[in-house]
Amino acid sequence: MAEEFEPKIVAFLCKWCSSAGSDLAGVSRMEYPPNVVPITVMCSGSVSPLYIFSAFNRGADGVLVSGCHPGDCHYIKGNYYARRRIALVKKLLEYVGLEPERFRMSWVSAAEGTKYTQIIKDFVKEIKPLGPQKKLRRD
Amino acid sequence: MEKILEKKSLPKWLRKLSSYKIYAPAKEGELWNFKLIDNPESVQLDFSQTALSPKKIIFPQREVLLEFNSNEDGVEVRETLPDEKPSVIFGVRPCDARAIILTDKVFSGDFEDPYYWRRRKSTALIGLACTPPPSLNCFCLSVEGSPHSKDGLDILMTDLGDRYFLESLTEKGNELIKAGKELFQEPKVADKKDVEKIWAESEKKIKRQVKELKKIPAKLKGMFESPFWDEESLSCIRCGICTYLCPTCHCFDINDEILSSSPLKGERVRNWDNCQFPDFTMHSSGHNPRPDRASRLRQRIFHKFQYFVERFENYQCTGCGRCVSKCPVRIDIIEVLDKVRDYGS
Amino acid sequence: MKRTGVFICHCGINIAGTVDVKRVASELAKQTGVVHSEDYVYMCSDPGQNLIIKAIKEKKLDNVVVACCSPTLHETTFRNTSKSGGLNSFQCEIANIREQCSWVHKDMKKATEKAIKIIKSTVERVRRNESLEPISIPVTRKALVIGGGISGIQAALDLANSGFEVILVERSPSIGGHMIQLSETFPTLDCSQCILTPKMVEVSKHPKIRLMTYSEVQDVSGYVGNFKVKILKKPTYVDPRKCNLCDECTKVCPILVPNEFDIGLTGRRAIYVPFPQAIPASYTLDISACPGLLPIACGKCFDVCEAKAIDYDMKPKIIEEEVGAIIVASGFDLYDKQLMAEYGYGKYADVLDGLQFERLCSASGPTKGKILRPSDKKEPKEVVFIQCVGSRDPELHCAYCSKICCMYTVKHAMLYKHHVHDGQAYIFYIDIRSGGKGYEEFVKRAVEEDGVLYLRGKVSKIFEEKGKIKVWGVDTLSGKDIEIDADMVVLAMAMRPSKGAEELAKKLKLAMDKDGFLSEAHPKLRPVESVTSGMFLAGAAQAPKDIPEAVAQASGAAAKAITILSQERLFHAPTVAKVNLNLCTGCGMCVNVCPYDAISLKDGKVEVNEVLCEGCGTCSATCLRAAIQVKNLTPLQVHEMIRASLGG
Amino acid sequence: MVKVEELKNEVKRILKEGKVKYTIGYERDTNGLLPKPAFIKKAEEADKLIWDPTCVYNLTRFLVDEKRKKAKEKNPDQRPVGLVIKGCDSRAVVVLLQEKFINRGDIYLIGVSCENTGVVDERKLQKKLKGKKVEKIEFGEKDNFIIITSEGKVEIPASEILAERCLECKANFPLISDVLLGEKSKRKSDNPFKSLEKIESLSAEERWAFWKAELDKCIRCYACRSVCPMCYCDECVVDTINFAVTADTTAEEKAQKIKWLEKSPASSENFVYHMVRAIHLAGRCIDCGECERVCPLDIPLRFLNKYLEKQAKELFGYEPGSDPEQPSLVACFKDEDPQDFIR
Repeated sequence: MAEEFEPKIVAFLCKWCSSAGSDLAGVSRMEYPPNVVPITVMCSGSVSPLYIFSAFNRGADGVLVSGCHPGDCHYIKGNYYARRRIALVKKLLEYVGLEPERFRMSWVSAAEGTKYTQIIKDFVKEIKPLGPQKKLRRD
Repeated sequence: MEKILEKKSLPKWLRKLSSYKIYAPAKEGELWNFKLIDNPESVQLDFSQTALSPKKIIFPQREVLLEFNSNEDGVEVRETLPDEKPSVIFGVRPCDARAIILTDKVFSGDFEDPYYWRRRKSTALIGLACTPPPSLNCFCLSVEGSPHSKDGLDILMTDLGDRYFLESLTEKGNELIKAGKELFQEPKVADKKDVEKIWAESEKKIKRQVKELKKIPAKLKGMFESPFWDEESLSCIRCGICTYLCPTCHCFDINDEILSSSPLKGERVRNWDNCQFPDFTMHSSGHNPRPDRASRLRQRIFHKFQYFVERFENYQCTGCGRCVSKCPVRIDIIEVLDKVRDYGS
Repeated sequence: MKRTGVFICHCGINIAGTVDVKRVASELAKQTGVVHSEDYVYMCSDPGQNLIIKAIKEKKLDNVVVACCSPTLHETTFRNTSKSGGLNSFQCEIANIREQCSWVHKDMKKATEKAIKIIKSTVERVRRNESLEPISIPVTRKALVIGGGISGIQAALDLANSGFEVILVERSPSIGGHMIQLSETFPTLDCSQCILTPKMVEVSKHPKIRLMTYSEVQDVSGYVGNFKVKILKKPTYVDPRKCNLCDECTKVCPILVPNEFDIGLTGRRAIYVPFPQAIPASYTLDISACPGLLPIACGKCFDVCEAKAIDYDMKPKIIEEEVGAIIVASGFDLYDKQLMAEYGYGKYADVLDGLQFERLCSASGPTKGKILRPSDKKEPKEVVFIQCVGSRDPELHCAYCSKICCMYTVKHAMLYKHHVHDGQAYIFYIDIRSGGKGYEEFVKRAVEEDGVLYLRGKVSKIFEEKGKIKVWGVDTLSGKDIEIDADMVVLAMAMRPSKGAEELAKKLKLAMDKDGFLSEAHPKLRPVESVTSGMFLAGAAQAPKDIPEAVAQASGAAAKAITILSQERLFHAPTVAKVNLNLCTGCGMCVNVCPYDAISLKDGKVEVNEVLCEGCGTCSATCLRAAIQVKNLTPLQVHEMIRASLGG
Repeated sequence: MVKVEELKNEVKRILKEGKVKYTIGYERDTNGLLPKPAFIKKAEEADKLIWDPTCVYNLTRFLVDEKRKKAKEKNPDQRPVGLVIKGCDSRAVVVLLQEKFINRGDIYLIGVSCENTGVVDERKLQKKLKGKKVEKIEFGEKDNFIIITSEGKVEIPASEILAERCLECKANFPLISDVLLGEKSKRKSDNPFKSLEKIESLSAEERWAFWKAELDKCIRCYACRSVCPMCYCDECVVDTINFAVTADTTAEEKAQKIKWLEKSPASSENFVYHMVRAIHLAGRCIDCGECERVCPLDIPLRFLNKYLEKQAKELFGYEPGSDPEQPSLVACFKDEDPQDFIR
């Protein structure tokens, strides 16, 4: 029988909160699905819309951008700019017909290993039923 | 061979051609474009001018030349040729058909382009005389063409209201007619008279023309350095409309599209390119031999009315007028040529 | 083609337990550009590190990827290793396959696949890394301390005694802050002035300290190690060098205004010395009170001054200084009395705030240490103390606890009893917070030895009736209504950031919390550092504190400042933003978004101040033309990482 | 009502007085109905200028060429360029000022009011009077157009052939100008985003189908980019090679060119191109509709930019082209920016 569909997900994690949060999840030996490959960036504010489009173009079934909670940004306000930019990207992706579940943004602090774990679990669970992302993928 | 076909029998004929891929103009929104036809009933030939010429069928915008991928014993390369299933393009305008002959010249010579010729040889062109001329900017008469030119066609059809007058011009054409022979009748003398009349009328309806085009090639020779091009190109926005819509433009660019870098997997593809894009002639050194709009407009005119003439003894323009109608800033090749002719005199 | 070496750590079974390290090593060996790929049980061990050094030399590696634990742990280790191998330390990147892979997955096959992707993407990144050297900045080995209260004084002295020059700026005419107004301090009841004045004198005499009173910081620019500050020196109109403190001027001055030092319990002249032990001990002419500096209008002081010390033409001066570190100790003020009308403050002369009561108790105070009612100078027999006035009241006033009120109220009650043995002290409280050395005992003592009466509950109404101040309240323990005919009421007012703190924070680009106190860089681990590197916080400017805490933080801040001042040069991460001038159109969007004002427009293009830039990359995501990018995490690198992460 | 004579005289004046180096306006094209950009250098040439409902072009686009040209010249003529602008065009000028691409002093703005109507959509016009050869179109007294065809004069309600964007116009007279011809008309569309409803009402899958069908048509002639006054980058994400190359550009830097998308007009690549363009125009597109007008395959590109314009308004209260002093949409934020989408 055919193997179950395993979504390919790219996660852009800010170094100081979300990546640290996912480290904490590791240190606490929490378990979550291995579908997500993290790319650590300095700040969620540095995530260009191009990164997101490119990930989908290169065949990502889902993309996650995660940064510090408002007010906690290591760079004072980078995540506020990210919030605005990403909101527009999300709207645009949905407007051209991409399933909303496929693109997600979250705030994960360095102390929120549990939250990170939960986000990944939910994200993978939500994407699986959608099957592979073919709309924006080159092939 | 000359035949008459009732309009209502056209679909029946198309059905007989089931062994062919059939392309015909189809309407999307306000635009006409050549599409692969699955339902013959849907074919109507009362179109004006297709946005893109049938060039895109024989010389597609994207063509995969070969595929490559790395495996245990190095890199493996596979040639990818288009399939040879014969196809028919219905409703080719005479100007677009003449354009294909010009493109043939480019893809032959020292090197016969296999990808081009595979499609070209397996494709029959069924023309439709322009009665009346489909565009305000038609000027085929000025460039050795006509609304009922037979060049490059396998069959020329002329609309006689409820019937078509067909003239088969090649063996390919004869076969296509044979495939549905019971549907055709022999034309009467009157029919042929009507055809002559309609053709003459439509010629009269062509309003636009370039006078004494013959003078242009020689005249251009002396104008390479002229400030004229700066003036004419002032409003050019360096887009690719004039060239991509042109039935005779044939420039391309070859790129490797990498799907995966390790293990290596990808395709080498050929895409349309055009001389109006700044990066067309850009060198990696940073030097660009055609750095500005003036030199690019000049290139377009020179190529069509100077270089091509010297090389192939034809103008590389068939007067379809697409570049005039669709130019975002209405740079008008007819006007430019007129000015060239009168320049300095 | 760059030559990359990949080193996969087993971390015992921490990684090898869930990731097939052998398979990873062989897969990576196939990666284009990877010329060396090996695994080892503990890469961070000496033998492990030696493997890396050996490979760098033998295989002529251009760069290195170590696949192991989180970069927060061993990035430095392996960058140094690579350095010893002869590479630039930025030619080494860490692939985190432990915290972000082996520890969070069980399925070995899938975990291995993921590890491979993580490492491949790191390879793609490191291959495009620039070799960089840390940016070195010279340090101005001099400090600025803002605020001359106990915190500022302590910080200044610690710095100066460590051999660094200090500029101590105080807004008012004398240093000493609020501590100098206190009579005794809890829990030891030693005399506040007696323990503070020696420090004040030390400040004034210290060769390394430049004291600037009656001055304000006007502008701060620059960055850690190299701040430029503008200080406004307000004119005192009295030349301290000429003045012989004969006090003739105050005698003739016709103007009487409330005395800040006694919080309006006494008056002072327009020309005055704030208090006897003031440092500097010199006169200040308060122009807000003086009849317009016009000899015609008045000029009496000028006439009587034989020393000719008075100079009406004295002008404000702007002093420019360069310092390497800044300590902010701008202190606190009491909650605005206007907002406390409900407790009759400012309406009834005998409703006082804590500081006023300190003055009443103080030997140097208006009543020479006798506790007398301001209204009729009679000795109050019944005194009601009310805690949490304006504190812990999110609806109407401050949500936070002012922390010291519990203790100083006990002290007040106790002092009162020591002055008025037959008097009765009542304390209305919500609860008593007496955490601190000897604090709880102090409270006990007040109750047991001095019979202070604690009433748990809030006061509902205060009003005057027949020379008494009626206090209505509820004892929430007994549930009984309480009515006290008090002779005096003392309000333990909330602590607020001092007036002008907000303005100062703006000048220094410091963050403030929702209550207006200055924000520390990290609530737990960096409590004395501000968000701006090179600026530190001390005392009540950061949060309500008592004296020992303020002093401790001041010394902490001084020590932190010294970590900078003790350096010849500072080093700054070189992974900063870089502009491609060919692409920049000077739209200035990056200038707007930069959190550090590190980007500026210069003739139609932007330029980056590498010392200010922290490399967050917000500029590069904002730029529409890819004209600005952060070194070693460029869009090209991320693009390649995305591709590798997706197995492409 | 704008009198063409006033326009001509103003242009003559500023040229005679040497106020401007040249003026960009509209003239008739060779077919005698539609206009084309006119670059007027001498006062006497000003007589060929026209102003009527066919003048759709956003001429601010040509300030980009002007700037590039000026950058190349040794000692360039520093005088401003005269520019005829409509309401929508003036918003483009505002954005260019906002992004410091031009200085106010570089331009002399001759504002023309679109009266109470706007400009015509060439496609609608042809459809409306199929066959008939139109000779001239004029603004009518009320909200109508007077059309002179081979068969005579017809009056039709402007709304029938108005360009889509004009039906949703915010202010059909220039916000900034050095001279304003015609009245500041009051017409203001009640719902500037009405045209989007049709697409917004579709399901995700229907929207996907819609955009796929449209963007698959794209032949990547880049006319949409080339005609856009905001697409003034020296190097575009779709370019195959670095343009911004100078003598000191290293091989390293040249190799830095990222292939975010392929040249192939495949569905996926076309989506990247058009999405990048849309997101880069968010808060900058002022809806002059030029991209849609020039598209040779009738792709409704305006709906992409218009949608993000709507989001900017609804999410962040941001209106592009309204204030040269305000920071760009994505170069600022508010603490209360919506974040309900963040989970």
